[in-house]
Amino acid sequence: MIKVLLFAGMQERAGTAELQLDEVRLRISDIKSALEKKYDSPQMFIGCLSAVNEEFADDDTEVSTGDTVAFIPPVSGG
Amino acid sequence: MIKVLLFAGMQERAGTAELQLDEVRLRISDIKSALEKKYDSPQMFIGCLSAVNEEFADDDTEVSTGDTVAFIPPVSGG
Amino acid sequence: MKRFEIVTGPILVQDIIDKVIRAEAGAVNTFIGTVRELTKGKRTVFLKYEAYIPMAERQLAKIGDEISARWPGSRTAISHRIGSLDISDIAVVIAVSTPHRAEAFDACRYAIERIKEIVPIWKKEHWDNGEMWVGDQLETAAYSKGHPESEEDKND
Amino acid sequence: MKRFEIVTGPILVQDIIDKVIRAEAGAVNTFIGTVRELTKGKRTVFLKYEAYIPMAERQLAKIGDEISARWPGSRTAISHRIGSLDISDIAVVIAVSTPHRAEAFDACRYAIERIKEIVPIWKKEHWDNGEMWVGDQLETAAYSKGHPESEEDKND
Repeated sequence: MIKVLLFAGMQERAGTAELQLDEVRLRISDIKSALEKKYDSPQMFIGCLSAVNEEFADDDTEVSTGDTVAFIPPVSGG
Repeated sequence: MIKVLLFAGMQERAGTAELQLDEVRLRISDIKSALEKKYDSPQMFIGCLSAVNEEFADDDTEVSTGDTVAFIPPVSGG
Repeated sequence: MKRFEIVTGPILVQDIIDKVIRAEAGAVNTFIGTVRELTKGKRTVFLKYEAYIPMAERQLAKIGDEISARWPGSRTAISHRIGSLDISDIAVVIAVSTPHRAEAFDACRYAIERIKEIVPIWKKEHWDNGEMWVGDQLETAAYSKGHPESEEDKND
Repeated sequence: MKRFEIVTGPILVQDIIDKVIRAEAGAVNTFIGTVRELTKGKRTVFLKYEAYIPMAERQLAKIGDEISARWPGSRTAISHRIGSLDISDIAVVIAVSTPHRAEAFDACRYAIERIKEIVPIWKKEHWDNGEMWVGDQLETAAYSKGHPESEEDKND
């Protein structure tokens, strides 16, 4: 199982902060495609970064059971 | 009477923080010459600024009875 | 004493400064980000900050490491508050101590710019007539009930 | 509330910040000058600051006016301590609030540079083996019991 975290506007639009994916191994790009379909929102990851286990990662990064993927919309701290 | 204030190393070398000059009217440059003679220290005003009544002034500035002249050695606040 | 923290309550500036003052340092620069009432004439009622807390603290510490590498002899502490903040409340405090003053300014400036780039914290502005996640205007012209403004105006 | 002050006791940073925080400001930059123990390997035991107090306060206020003119919408407060200071004691605190962050850094930096130019305050360093008025090395090779160093090293 792979955990997916959503934040800020993305979280509000999805209506959830956390998703569980049953797959054992996935690339970040696969997760994005799946969520774009699930939420019928083809642009939902524009401007958005990805992190795996609290470190930034790119679309080709593979994740597997036990990993936590977070999608990071444009940050606005400070 | 004109009041003259000395600070920092200049004050220590002169052995006083304040002098009273009996003259009614003087230029800053006159005061400098008088003090250089008094303390036998021809270089005592090198790098030193002057102020009259708490505002910077130049050597040509005339002061008169009631004025306060301050000699400001290189500052080192902060 | 945690030098890089996401907190949920008020930040005391002195506490952050105390984390970086040392005998070797002659200068401390502090940046304090507060909630501004007006941005281009639009009145903020309150703000809400959200963070991906463990990663945000890790990224703040990473900024500290970057600063130590770039400005040897410096020490950095950063606290960022999340939750609801009112006008003039402190959202972030950065303190950097260095032996000499020029680096303190440069390093602290670097820290705030990096926070705005790599730390997963999000700000939602609440106005009388709407609300918006700052930086999120891309997809949300319809979502935002208020007026989107340029990125530059909002995010500082 | 006096925004430009020469004081003889400890300075509380928060007090200075409180003088400049306002609803219109989103950023406060603070510079804190502390007594550094080592300057080029030379160990300071304590420092003594002296000021021409009324003129110094007037000059600090002038720096505040210059900042207001250059960075509209800013507010500045400066307190400088005089008397004997120990290692890590705070000698000066500058706080500048501005609507946006870039000007807060620039204005605060400007303030500390101007203090070092136009404010009649003098620092005397005391070492184990001597003492010297900083900036006074011109006439005092004989007077100084310690090693004069370059102006740049000492005065920051």
